[in-house]
Amino acid sequence: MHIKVLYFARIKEAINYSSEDVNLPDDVESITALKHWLAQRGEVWANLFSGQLVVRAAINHNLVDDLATFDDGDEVAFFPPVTGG
Amino acid sequence: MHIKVLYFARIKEAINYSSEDVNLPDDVESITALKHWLAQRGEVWANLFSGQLVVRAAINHNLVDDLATFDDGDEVAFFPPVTGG
Amino acid sequence: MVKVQTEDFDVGMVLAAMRHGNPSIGAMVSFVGLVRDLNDNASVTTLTLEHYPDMTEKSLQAIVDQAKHRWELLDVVVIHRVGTLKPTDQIVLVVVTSAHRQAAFLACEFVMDYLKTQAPFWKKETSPQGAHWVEAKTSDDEAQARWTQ
Amino acid sequence: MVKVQTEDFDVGMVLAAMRHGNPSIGAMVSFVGLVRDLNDNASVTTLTLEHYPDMTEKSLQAIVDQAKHRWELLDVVVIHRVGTLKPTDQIVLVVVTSAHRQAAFLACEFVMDYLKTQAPFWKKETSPQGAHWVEAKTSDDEAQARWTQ
Repeated sequence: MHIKVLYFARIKEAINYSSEDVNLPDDVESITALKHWLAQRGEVWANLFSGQLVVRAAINHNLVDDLATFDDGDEVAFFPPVTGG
Repeated sequence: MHIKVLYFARIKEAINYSSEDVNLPDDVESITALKHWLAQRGEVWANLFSGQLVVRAAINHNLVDDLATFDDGDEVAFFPPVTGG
Repeated sequence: MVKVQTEDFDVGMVLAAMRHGNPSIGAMVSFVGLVRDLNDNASVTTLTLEHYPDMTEKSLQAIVDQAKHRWELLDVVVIHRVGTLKPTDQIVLVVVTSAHRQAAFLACEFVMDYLKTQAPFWKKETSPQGAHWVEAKTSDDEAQARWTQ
Repeated sequence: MVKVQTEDFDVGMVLAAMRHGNPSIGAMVSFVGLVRDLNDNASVTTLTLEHYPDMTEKSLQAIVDQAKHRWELLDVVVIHRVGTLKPTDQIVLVVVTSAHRQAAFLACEFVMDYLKTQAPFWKKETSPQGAHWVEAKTSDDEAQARWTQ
């Protein structure tokens, strides 16, 4: 399936871009699976997405936990714990 | 002893004045004793000071309870529970 | 700073003065109490506040001192009006500044709870049915008692 | 009303607009968060706030809706700035109006605790030593968790 992925704050800075459209294998349909899939892109990605860092996720602008699943056309965002206010 | 007594809010309205200088018998030196002494002045006073109404007291501008005692020259105030803010 | 006055106050100006040139403030919590047009199901035309002039500011300052002793605060301002007010008028302002929000929230509520039960103000309401003194509320005593448990 | 903006806000004007012609308001509680010149013992030159534009206002509105569901409130306003700020600048304003003070205090603190842990904002500080992203605080998670107990 095709989804849009957004990155914010230190994650965006580490990979040096803020969004991409990705075409995922059939078995990648949860946040956990997507993190695994991204972690295999290389060292920078492994550092971000293989569990050492706390990375929060949103699907279509709603905060979700890692078990949440997404559908074709969804917008998934990854970011560090928030620090506003 | 001589003290100054002040009255506020509905107590002031009931007796129709706001302060007086009083000369007290020797045994009237606590708020409780002063309330008893005032209650003997007549019906209006008895209604105010013989216990049916909650009447708070201050000595020299500090809230006190009824066991507190005062000295010659002190300022004693009587008023209903406060309702500011 | 505590102040009792008949004039209205400008919350924006008070807040601006408190934070001006003060970069250690991280949190400002403020409370404004206003005259409602309905109290205990009776309509209110005017509200008159009487107080005990020699005692009032001293009593407010004692409450502020307790709050400063209890939490790490940078500053506290209390302004309370007296005289005759009407619905939508401002009655009281409490502003607390602190480095962090939790102390500021707690201290602001503490000051209001103590002010409501300890500071010598009395409210008299007038309505189309006449004038009456406002009764003290048990809920205010309970709110104050929470802080001593 | 929730709003995300780069411009500063005028607390006095927001409060005046909220209470104008609204005689059922008895209590207004407001919180202002400000940039401090010292955070985690490091001096702060500038603070830059990044956010997730499509999600931010929706997320703030969801927090406000929860507060309105939980307490009897008349109105809630949240204004949060983004972009680059400096010490003493205002970051966030939360104002809650209610008939009575306790609901207003609780709701204002609730909105701040949830905003701190759920709304998609990220702070980056610069100091003479360089730039770094601000770390999320355990104390903020704990503050939010209190409301679910």
